[in-house]
Amino acid sequence: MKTITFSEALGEAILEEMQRDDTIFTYGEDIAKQGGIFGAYKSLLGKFPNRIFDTPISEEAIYGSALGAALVGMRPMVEFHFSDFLFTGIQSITLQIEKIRYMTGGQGKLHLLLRGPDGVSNSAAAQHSESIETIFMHIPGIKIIIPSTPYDIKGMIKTSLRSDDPIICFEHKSLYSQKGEVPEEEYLIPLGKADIKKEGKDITVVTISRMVHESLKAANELVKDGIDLEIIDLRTLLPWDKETVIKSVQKTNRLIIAHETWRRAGWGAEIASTIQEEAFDSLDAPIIRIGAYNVPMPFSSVLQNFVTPDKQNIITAAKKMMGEM
Amino acid sequence: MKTITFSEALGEAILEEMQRDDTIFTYGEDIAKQGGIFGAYKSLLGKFPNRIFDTPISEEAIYGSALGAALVGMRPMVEFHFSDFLFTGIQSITLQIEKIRYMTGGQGKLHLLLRGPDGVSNSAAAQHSESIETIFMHIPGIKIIIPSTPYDIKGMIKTSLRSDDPIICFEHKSLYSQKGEVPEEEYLIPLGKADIKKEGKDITVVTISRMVHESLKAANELVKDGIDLEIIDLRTLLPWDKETVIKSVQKTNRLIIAHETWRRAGWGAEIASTIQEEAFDSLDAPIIRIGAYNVPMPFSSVLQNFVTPDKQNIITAAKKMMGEM
Amino acid sequence: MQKIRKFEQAAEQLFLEGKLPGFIHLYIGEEAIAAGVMATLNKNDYITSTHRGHGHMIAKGGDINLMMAELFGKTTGYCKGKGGSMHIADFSVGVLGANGVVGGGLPIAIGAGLGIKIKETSQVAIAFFGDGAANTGAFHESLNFASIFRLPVVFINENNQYASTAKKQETTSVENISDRAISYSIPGVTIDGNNVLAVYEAAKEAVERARDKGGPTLIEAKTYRLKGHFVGDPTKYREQTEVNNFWGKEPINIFEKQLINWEILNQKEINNINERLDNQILEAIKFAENSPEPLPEEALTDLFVDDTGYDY
Amino acid sequence: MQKIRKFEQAAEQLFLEGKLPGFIHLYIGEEAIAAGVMATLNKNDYITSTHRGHGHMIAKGGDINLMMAELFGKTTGYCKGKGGSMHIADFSVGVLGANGVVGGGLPIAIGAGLGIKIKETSQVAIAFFGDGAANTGAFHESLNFASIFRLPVVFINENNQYASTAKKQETTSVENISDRAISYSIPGVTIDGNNVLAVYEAAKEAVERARDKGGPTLIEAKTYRLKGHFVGDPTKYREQTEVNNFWGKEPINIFEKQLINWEILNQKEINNINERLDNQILEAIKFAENSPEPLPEEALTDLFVDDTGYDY
Ligand SMILES: Cc1ncc(C[n+]2csc(CCOP(=O)(O)OP(=O)(O)O)c2C)c(N)n1
Ligand SMILES: Cc1ncc(C[n+]2csc(CCOP(=O)(O)OP(=O)(O)O)c2C)c(N)n1
Ligand SMILES: [Mg+2]
Ligand SMILES: [Mg+2]
Repeated sequence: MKTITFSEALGEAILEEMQRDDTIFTYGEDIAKQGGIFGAYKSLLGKFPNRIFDTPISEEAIYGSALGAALVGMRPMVEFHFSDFLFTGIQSITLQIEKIRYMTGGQGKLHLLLRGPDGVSNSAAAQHSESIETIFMHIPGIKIIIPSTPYDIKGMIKTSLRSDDPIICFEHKSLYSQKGEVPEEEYLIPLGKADIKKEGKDITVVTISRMVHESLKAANELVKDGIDLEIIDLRTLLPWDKETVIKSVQKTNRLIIAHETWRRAGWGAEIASTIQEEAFDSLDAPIIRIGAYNVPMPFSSVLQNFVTPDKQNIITAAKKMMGEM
Repeated sequence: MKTITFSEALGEAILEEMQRDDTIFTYGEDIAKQGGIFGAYKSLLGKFPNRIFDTPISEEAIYGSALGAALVGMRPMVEFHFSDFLFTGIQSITLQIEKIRYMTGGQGKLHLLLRGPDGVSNSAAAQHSESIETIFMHIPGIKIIIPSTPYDIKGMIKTSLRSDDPIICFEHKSLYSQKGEVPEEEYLIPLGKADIKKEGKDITVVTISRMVHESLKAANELVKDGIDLEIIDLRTLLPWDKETVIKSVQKTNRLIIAHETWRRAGWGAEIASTIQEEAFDSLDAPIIRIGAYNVPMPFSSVLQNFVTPDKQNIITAAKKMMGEM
Repeated sequence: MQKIRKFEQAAEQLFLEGKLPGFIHLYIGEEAIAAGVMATLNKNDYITSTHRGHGHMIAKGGDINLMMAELFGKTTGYCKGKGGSMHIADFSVGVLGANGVVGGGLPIAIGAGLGIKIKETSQVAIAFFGDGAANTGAFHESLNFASIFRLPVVFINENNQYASTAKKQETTSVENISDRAISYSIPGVTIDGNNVLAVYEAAKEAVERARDKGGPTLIEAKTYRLKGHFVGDPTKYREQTEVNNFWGKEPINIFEKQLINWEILNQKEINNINERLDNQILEAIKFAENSPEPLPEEALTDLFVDDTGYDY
Repeated sequence: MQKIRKFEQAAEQLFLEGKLPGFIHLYIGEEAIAAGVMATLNKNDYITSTHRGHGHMIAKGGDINLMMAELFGKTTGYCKGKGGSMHIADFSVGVLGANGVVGGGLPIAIGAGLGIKIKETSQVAIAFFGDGAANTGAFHESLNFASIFRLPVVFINENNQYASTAKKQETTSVENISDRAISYSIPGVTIDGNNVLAVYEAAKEAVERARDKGGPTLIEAKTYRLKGHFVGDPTKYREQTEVNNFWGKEPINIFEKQLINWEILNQKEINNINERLDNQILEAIKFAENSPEPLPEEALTDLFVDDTGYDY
């Protein structure tokens, strides 16, 4: 085992897979010259000059070209710079990448990976802070991974670069510099499998990304209140691991879903609705969803912190759920 | 009262408001010369030559220009042609229209209306059949209206053209030719108020658009099974009328949510989650959500009909809910 | 060309008889473009097509039985009934899909070009798109992108003078769409799109340049959409005299006359070809009509290669 | 110009001291463009700005106290702390917003132009955008749209030779961005963006044309981004010698020398101006520092004019 950052783990995954498979190539804005805004491309600096390059600011062309390249047999990996800018080229994803295999009756394999940073960080304000994974959960046709640790990102990116389906990966900005243990030897993490980051008996918390860490902090603090959280990191949002969640809820009889994206019509609603449908009788209390207030992300850190959920929201929800407030 | 089509009612609303307020103007693709694909602009043919015109196929410019025009004091109404093509210009909506008032601390009034057809109809296939209202429910900053009858569209479009907030209106393709009663005299319908299209005591059905009519058909057929549906047409999806829904659920103790858009992470999940949070103890059974299968819309009518929800799904769900299946 | 024409006439008739669902956009009058361009390509070259894509498919070597079955929404169709007219594709002959999104094929074509460049094969990718599509953001981004990376892509603008109800000059701020090549420092040329030989010559030059790593070319082929935007279009936005005038310039008749003049074919041979084609079309219709409808549950396949855990 | 420079220097320093959150993109070296263009406008004319927008605000008559307070995220700021550097706006002086989306302001500007045209006033709308933005779909769609409707819009391309880490020629397939005007049949001109008088002349001509219903113009103002893309940018993608070279061509020094040569101002007067400006900046910082932080709950206001029934 070694201890490396999330960025480094991501870089290792990309490097190893590019060495293994020369159909993989990667491009986007501002990635080649400085090693990527968040350092993920540092390990590639100087390597594969034809297989890593910067593009014009042309998101519709960038995302759409990934589809074309996949159709001719390549495995493109595209960085979307900031998840917000998915919107400037999103037709290439929602109308093309997500539909073409189905529309053509299963012709072709869309082995392509879109990845990049999302989430709230340091007063980046409304156009640079969004988490929009829910959109891709709603519109069918692309798988979604959202790893929260160096170990997970490395194993899941490697798996994704070998998948024959299109995948989008969201990496929370605050995670890149976080450290964690990663094995020396090669490993892969299968998509669609949640990871129980902490076992517990009182309340199941279903979460991803930065909120996994907030949940762990909350769990720590709740010990002194005698509340024992079970924290499930979905890791793959589509398809999400329903079995693991249901099993946990059958044990704890209580469910909190915590995500950073807007609470209203966020993916937490999908989990909540599904669980009340399929495990109605296991629930001792209403499912609580935690998400951002339904406003664009404000600039001031006072406002940003108010709008963005964190461990405190989980603590409050857990206490309320256990009847302690 | 007169009996006119949904298209005609829409046309009347536009005509009356454009006559009343000369800051209203309207543009889009293929609207001016033939009276609009679905006839909504027929009543405007020859009138207001400077205030109704066709544009190039440039959706990002079209939607974004509505914002600019609103900021200089006009009231633009833009047709988005097919809801699918919102994606080719969606950054102008999600990153600009939905955010600019908030980001600027409340400067300006964004009196603009985006409207157009959505939904499944006649084998239009995957790129011409979507309902994507959920995206706008999730991302804060635009109000959503989805009227289901000539009476509602007229009254709500008129209100919308007087509103100071940005509004998006989805009109299901199958509704345009449907007829209904509309008063001779002027009327307005407030946004945010649901309409109980049918009272009933056994199950509350929350729905919109084409599915209102499917729900009414289902209610008719369920009479013989002794099941009495209460059908709530939300009409405004954002903000949605929570009070009316909760009151109904407190009476019926059962809730079905029926929409045409994809079931997974569709807005039905938001309603279901909210109701189980706020009226947990009123629920005698798990809330059932009805929506399309989670695939792109296929072409063949056999496949399309299978994927698209209709009255039969509601009948089946209602019977299951009442323990009859 | 004639095969395309006859396919389209059959499709039109079948649609008007109520046998075909959905939208059908006919390529009648524009056949010389697909025919001329495709004659310069190999089977392993790629194209991206448009909502008006039957002609591209046929010229690139698509099977009209499978096409017709798809128009009928049958399970034997190219897309097993999932795509229909606007989404026909045959990746095996290099057709990376018709496209219901105006401009939607352009980014895909440059992606194919990017893949070719990195694989270092000598293939090319062709993007077909309409005059209306030349006003989309996708057009601009794709041409700039292709130029910057000198991709082996040829952009074929089918300027049929209308974007549904809109006349080209009402929505397009440049006289010749090929003039926009200047914005990307690539060659741009306008040709008579109703002259199949002119199309062939221009496409050949561009395709060779692309194969020789000379980068992209923008070709504007001027033509005319002889039919409505889609079958059933009331077409109130143009005069019938204009349409009649262009029927006098339609490509097949012109080319037939040339072939006869140059004594390459005689009228009898042409009649034989026509007869053979008529039979092929009848065969295709029979194939389609006799094919089974898909089973409802087939709607829940073909989304992913691996759909383990996916909830439909 | 000098006011912009001093504001930017202060912002840079405050950021490096850790007093300002978020991203700051400095306009240092590009001041002549905002100053030259804005000198041709009236207060009721409109502009749309970019992520590098402080200069535009100041030149259009924005209040630096409110700007500085916004950079600090204070409740007295232009956006009550909700926007920050990248979203500063003052609709009352015609600034329809900075924009964090590259190319995002272009469609807004043509919309302002459309509104003006329909209202039949003689206002104009100016869209500022960078060289990188000239490769976005929004650029193409907006210029075509403005040309087709002959909108009173002037497009000012601030070609500072970089789009964050990318050199202009690596991502932009045309020598002069103004050459792209041909694609829209509008006048296009490239000028020295470091020469405030040249900017003024070109802008004046274009603005007058726009007011006279002569339609849009594309002006490319060549300049250089003397600082990193944002404050804190390690700037590994260019040589320091290149930067030093351009410091020798920066606009303020050039213009000051001209003013002295032409005896319009003497050094003492210049010193007085500088002193006055320094004081204003100090005032602005003091205003900002002494202003209160927003209350957390204020996050739940300003989304809609009427938020009845809306669940935050
Ligand atoms: C992005 C998008 N916007 C609008 C439409 C609706 N639409 C379908 S075809 C068409 C006109 C296309 O014109 P052109 O590109 O010239 O192709 P043509 O139909 O003439 O072959 C329009 C507006 C669409 N399909 N996609
Ligand atoms: C649509 C979009 N894509 C990417 C970015 C990230 N980004 C911010 S500024 C910038 C470079 C912009 O270059 P240019 O237009 O030349 O403006 P400059 O910064 O040089 O003033 C990029 C890529 C963005 N903000 N928006
Ligand atoms: Mg056309
Ligand atoms: Mg620049």
